[in-house]
Amino acid sequence: MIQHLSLNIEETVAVILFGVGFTILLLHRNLIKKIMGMNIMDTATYLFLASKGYITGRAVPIVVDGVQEVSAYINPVPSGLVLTGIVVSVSTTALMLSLTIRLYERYHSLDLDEILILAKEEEQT
Amino acid sequence: MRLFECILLLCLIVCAVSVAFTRDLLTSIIIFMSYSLLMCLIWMILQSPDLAITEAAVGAGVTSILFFLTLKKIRAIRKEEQNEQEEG
Amino acid sequence: MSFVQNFPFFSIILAMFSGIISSVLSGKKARNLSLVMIAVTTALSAGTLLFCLRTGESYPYMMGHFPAPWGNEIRAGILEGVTAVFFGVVMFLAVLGGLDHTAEDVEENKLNLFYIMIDLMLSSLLALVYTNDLFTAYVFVEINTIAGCGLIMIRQKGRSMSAAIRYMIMSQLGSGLFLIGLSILYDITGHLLMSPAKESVAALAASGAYRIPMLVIMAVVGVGLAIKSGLYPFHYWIPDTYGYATPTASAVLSGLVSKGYIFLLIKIFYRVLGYDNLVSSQMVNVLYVFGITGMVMGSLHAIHETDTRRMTAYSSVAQIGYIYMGIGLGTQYGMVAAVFHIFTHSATKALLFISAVGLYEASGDKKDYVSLRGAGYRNPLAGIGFTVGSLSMVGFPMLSGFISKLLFATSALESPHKMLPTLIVLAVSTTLNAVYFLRLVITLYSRRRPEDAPIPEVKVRSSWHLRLAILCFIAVNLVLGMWSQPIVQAIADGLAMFG
Amino acid sequence: MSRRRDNYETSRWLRFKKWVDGETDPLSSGMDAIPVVTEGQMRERRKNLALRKAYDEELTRLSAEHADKTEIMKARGIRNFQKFYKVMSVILCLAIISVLLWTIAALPVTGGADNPANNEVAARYIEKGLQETGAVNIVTGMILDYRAFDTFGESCVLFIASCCVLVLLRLDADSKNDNIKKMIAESDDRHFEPKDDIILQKCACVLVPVIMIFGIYIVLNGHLSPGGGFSGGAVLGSGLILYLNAYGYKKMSRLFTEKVYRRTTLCALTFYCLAKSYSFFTGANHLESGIPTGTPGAILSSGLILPLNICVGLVVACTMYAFYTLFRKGGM
Repeated sequence: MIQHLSLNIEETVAVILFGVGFTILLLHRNLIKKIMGMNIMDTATYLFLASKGYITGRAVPIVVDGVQEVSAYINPVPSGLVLTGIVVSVSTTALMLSLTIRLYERYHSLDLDEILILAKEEEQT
Repeated sequence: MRLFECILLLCLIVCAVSVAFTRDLLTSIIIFMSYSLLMCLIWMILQSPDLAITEAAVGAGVTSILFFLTLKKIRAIRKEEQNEQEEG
Repeated sequence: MSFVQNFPFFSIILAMFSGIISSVLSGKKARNLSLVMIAVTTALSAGTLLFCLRTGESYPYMMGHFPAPWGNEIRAGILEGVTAVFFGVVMFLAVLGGLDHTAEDVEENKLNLFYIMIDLMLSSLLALVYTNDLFTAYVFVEINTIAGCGLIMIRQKGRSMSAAIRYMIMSQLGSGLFLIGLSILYDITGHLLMSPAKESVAALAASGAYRIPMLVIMAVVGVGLAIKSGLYPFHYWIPDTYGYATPTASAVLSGLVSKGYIFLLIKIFYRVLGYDNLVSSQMVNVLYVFGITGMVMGSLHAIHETDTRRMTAYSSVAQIGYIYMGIGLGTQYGMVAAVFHIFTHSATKALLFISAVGLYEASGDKKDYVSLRGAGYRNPLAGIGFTVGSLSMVGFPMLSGFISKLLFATSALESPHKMLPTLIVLAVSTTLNAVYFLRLVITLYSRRRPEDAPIPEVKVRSSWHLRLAILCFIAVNLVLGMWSQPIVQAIADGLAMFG
Repeated sequence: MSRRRDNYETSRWLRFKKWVDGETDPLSSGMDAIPVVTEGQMRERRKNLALRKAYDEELTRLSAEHADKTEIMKARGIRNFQKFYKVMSVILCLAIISVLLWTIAALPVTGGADNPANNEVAARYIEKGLQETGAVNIVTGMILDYRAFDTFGESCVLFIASCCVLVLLRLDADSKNDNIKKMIAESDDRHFEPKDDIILQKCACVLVPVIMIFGIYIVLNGHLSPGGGFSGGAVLGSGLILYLNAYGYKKMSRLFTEKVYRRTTLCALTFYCLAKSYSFFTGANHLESGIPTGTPGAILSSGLILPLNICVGLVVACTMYAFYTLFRKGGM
């Protein structure tokens, strides 16, 4: 297993990053850290996906000198998917950061648990 | 090349973990920015320059700017509150 | 190719286009455009449904000039048609019923943004219903999530914003898991379109290769979408989200958004992973256990609540448990029951949220039990609507809830190992439902006491759209309850086409 | 004759009746009144929270100094809870990582040419992509022609995210609410920094044109070289942001206002939507689209890809700039 993992080093790293990001997103209390965790998780998934398209010894999928052999280029599909994914991740980041600003304006805290408690108390008034 | 890649990947993990454990928000944002730049290099190695350009412009550029702005906004709010407390 | 076959594509693009146009319109115009668009979209979906019923088979529709494994594709069949029509109707009535409250809760010059979110929400739901491509599904799941978050936080109160960020965090966890499952699937099959991917998966299952990755894909995709739809252990975001949004948003979120994800999950199970593989890998049993736990625990939480909207939200947790239990039964008939319950629940829950609005109007905008006492007399139609919804949730004959419970019970009889627990949990859950819903109904129709807070003892007439929406929702419930046979038949045919 | 119950006050029936009337909660007995919290108390609580935080920080500092930190830790229940949080997070992290590692140990090796992912789909994109889409950059050809529906969805994601940010952060100047007016006055955070910084302005003078030209180059050459609408648009947006930072809102408002933003986004997205609808419609009905692909490699080639790249570039540049200004001062 270890040997296989050392061959799949990009995936291994991607998976470790995914775990780290997932945990930060789920269990860190600071909202900004949570958002960073989300970003780490997303980029880890993209690294995983992009490494699936890589083929050793082949070139960028941009046609040069009219060469159109399959054996010349790497798989272009994952790159395209990741490109789409990056846009999605920057959109959600912007949205969550603006929510964070509004919540901080209101409750003067970045701690999600604290915000939830304060919001509950505010509702009861 | 392979060794270089391994070093970069190791740096990625170090960055991600230190984002989780840094106390100061500004520091962790800067670490996160360097994480994006490392990712950009890795995508160059994986033969995807499209992704590298996008990551450099978006991940290291726009996303980091948004994080900095949020932090700045939060500090401004904090400062105002302190001023009010001193007055009151 | 007949012109009718273009209708699914037209409905998706129309919804998106009206969202884009709304960005420069005033709030009122955006509202009217949105209502017209939803009506037209529903009519188009109905056209698709009729076409599919007449030909009796589903058809793929190329998005672009390239056929199946290369280009994007959507696919329309009977089940897709029924679901799209149903989603359109519920969306229309929810928007119509909440018009006044939307205008109150949303700042005036941001009203058009609210309707942009409604439009894009509908387009993403339709795309989730029709899509035949996994990555398209991911992109539209994201649109759905962001639009849902927008709908929650558009009422800029502290509680709804904290609910929105919680919703966003949970949804991002779900999306991340879904995407990693998708990547693994792409790695071992090399396809993103559902039909070719299914062939590869079948070949892999026959040869026995990549057994571990297949198992992990099932788990990860299942858990990801379960988090997003709010299955029991992952339900923490639901009460705040449904409880503090504006009424239209509550109705849409509880009735449609979570159902869109469940529909996608069913679709992936049938079209990609293969339902037989799921049954043989014991994955369905996990969903089954989560489902029955949710059925009981959601109801227990609901009894605990004093705020009626949070109570209704917790009852959603229980009802989503029902749906996952149906999926988890592992039989064709259980799946039919689950799909039928998707319809039942979205019609009933939307009815409850919308008619509750009328009751709050009559009680000085208070939402707890004490203030609602006697509200059924003050706003009779809303009271009737809420009563019908509650009875349907409990499973009163002639209403839709009864039929879905009947379907669950009969399908449980087919699977010998799960028969006893299913029946017991159904009985327990029905009793609990009855306890908290009938309690509220009794409250609505009991006389006020002198010591209660003074609320003007006058009858309130809600605006005509609210009344119309409540009447239509009651009608939808009755139709689902009394003419269920053709719908169940259509669902069974549609599921057969899925495979 | 039944025995007379004199403990009616505590009987189950009364409790049930009370619960039906919504007065008590059956599961948590004894809570009959909701505590009322006033604005003053809210403030007090916030202050308490702040104090507690300061106290916590003090504790951490102290505990770092003293060797016997365990005793201080034990004194605070919250500390334990935080510890529990940390332990949980590490366990969860390890669990996810190990499950996924177990999975990828069974996956095909990276970089192999015979992996299942490198099948006929990728082969066709490479072999026929140039002829079918006219784009030299196969990735661009793929996302804007073969899989264009995804990409359209992606620009809708960006659009709806910018709408959400508008909802949250836009402060309207013509609002009647005094509170909002106060917020507008407060949110102009340029009070805090030096204005008209000469070094920044000179640098921007040199850099902004270069950045802009580079961004335009990336957008226009999306089908020929790496890049495309999205990355180019982000570069353009950052150029605008730099200009704004150097010269201030006043100069910027001559060039770029909210009206411009709305119109550009609307036009670009409408064009995108219509063009792609046309192409989907003709494709599905097996009609000729009639859009020439041109000679591969020329700047004016590859059919709809170039105009679509321009549209995406405009939308992205405007959205990035809009994000910046909205975060900064709640308006454009």
